[in-house]
Amino acid sequence: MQPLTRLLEAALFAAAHPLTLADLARLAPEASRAELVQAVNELREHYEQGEHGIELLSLADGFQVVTRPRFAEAIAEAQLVQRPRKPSRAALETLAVIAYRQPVSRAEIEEIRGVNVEGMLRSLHERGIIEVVGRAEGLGRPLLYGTTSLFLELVGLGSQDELPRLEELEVALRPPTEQGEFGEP
Amino acid sequence: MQPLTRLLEAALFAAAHPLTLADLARLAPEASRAELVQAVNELREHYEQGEHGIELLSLADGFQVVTRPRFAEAIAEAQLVQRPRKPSRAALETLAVIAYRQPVSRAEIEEIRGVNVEGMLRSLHERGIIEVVGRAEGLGRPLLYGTTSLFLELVGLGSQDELPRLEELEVALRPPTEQGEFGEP
Amino acid sequence: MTTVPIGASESPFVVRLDAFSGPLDLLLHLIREQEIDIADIPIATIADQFLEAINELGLNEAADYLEMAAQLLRIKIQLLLPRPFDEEGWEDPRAELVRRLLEYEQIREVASWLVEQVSQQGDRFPRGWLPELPERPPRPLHLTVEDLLLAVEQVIEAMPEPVLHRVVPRPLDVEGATTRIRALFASRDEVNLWEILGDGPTISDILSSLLALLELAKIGFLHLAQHQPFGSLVINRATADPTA
Repeated sequence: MQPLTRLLEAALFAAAHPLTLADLARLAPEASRAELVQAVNELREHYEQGEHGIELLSLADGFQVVTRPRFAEAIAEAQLVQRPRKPSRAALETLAVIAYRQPVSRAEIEEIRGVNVEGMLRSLHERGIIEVVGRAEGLGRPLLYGTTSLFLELVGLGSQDELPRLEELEVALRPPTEQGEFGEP
Repeated sequence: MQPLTRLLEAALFAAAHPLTLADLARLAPEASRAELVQAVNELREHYEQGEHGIELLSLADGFQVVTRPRFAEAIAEAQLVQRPRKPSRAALETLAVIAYRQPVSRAEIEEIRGVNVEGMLRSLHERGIIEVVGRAEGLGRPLLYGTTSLFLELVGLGSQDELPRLEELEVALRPPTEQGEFGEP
Repeated sequence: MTTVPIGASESPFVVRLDAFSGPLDLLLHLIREQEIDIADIPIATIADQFLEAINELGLNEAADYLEMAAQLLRIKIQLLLPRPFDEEGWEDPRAELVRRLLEYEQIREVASWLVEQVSQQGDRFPRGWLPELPERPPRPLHLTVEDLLLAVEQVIEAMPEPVLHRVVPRPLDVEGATTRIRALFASRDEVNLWEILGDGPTISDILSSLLALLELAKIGFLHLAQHQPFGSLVINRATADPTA
């Protein structure tokens, strides 16, 4: 590979978007348009002849190096593309409240965490980490949430009982006691 | 390139993060460990000999394809890549303590660094560079921290073992055990 | 504690704000810059220089630096105390500081190495753009028990004030006090204030009771009378009680 082709390969690989000829000209200002096109072709042929797992395409939005379609299935199968993500702090806090307080209503979670958790509950529910386990008595009969077996699987626990017992935390996470205890204002 | 190497290249391109041998085994379940290692080496050598703009790196207990450093400036100059923000010196000091002392509590880190690190730990944890690896015995059962594979990625190490050995440092730790060692004030 | 005159001496060192990652870093800088034997630190001099430096750097509001300053002064004083005749049992008050400095210096060196590593790694770009895949399942989650425990602590820390407060102090309970007063009058016609307040009343008990009394007097359930200034309050059941 000639030096320009190497630079081109690095740039195509690292760039956050497909590259146009104008992008390539900015990358190598001293190279002529013909030289750039030649380098693109050299790289394309290199990937063809060397029987690479990748190929260079020129599409409407520019040049891009992509994996060959025939490998797509195996890659998707192995779930390699997206790295596991840590749940956000807000998600973890909500999950912590549910894990230790279940069955628990949205109002209780919001009282403990002090923020609206509607969207968070929906997203945790969509991912199958929490589920609706019943309805509370009383006004509006609100839905009660609990954690699922997928949750246990994710945190590597065999059962809910294996969650570390945290007496002090359970006390602290107890929702404010029944109204009656405080009397009416 | 043999077919396994091609599949490997496609996967490394598609994942854009380090893939471990375990990941590769999921990708090609019929291949033996030795065959996988051989394919990794074939790809690495191909990038070396063909004088590519990219290279295969052993990183964070896995393998990743990255651009060669010598092209960094031209690519950044052409504004094709947004360079990541580098961690502060204070962050790297904290990470150094955690890397060598893990599992380590916040109090121990503060003792060694001489500064409060609460906010720092929170931010490193949120970015996934450190993780909670357990709890110490004793009062308050403080959380213990360790570094993650993202730390290895950040500092460009293949594994924890590649950290410099403390004996090799210029300032070898001389525990001032003998009091006689100290002169008069 | 700023006994060091600002800018009174020519500093043998050039210092920059934010150039130091902490008090140990600053202290090591002073020691290494002046090629001081770390095993024999002239604490009095170093303590003065340290104070001057944090003053000049505007670090004198940082707790970490003040703590170190206090420690240096403590060591300075300990060194001034007379020592026992035989020095056998004498412990150099600087020993612990020296141990920490050496340990920190090592970490500082590792950190420098990491700075270099990060910089090199920053020149290796990963693949920047991934074409959209046809269907993208939600990313797998990485979840640990420890993360969950940390989250529990964060929840407790961040619990909104009202929740914490409602558990501890009792709010005013006028209704309860009213019930109690009515009960006292069920069998008698006159009660004094202390009987209503009971043993060891809290501020909120007293306030609740007073509000209840005023409320009951207003609706004519009882009369309040004080026969002499500062005398005790006499509370009578009203003869004609409209609510009875």
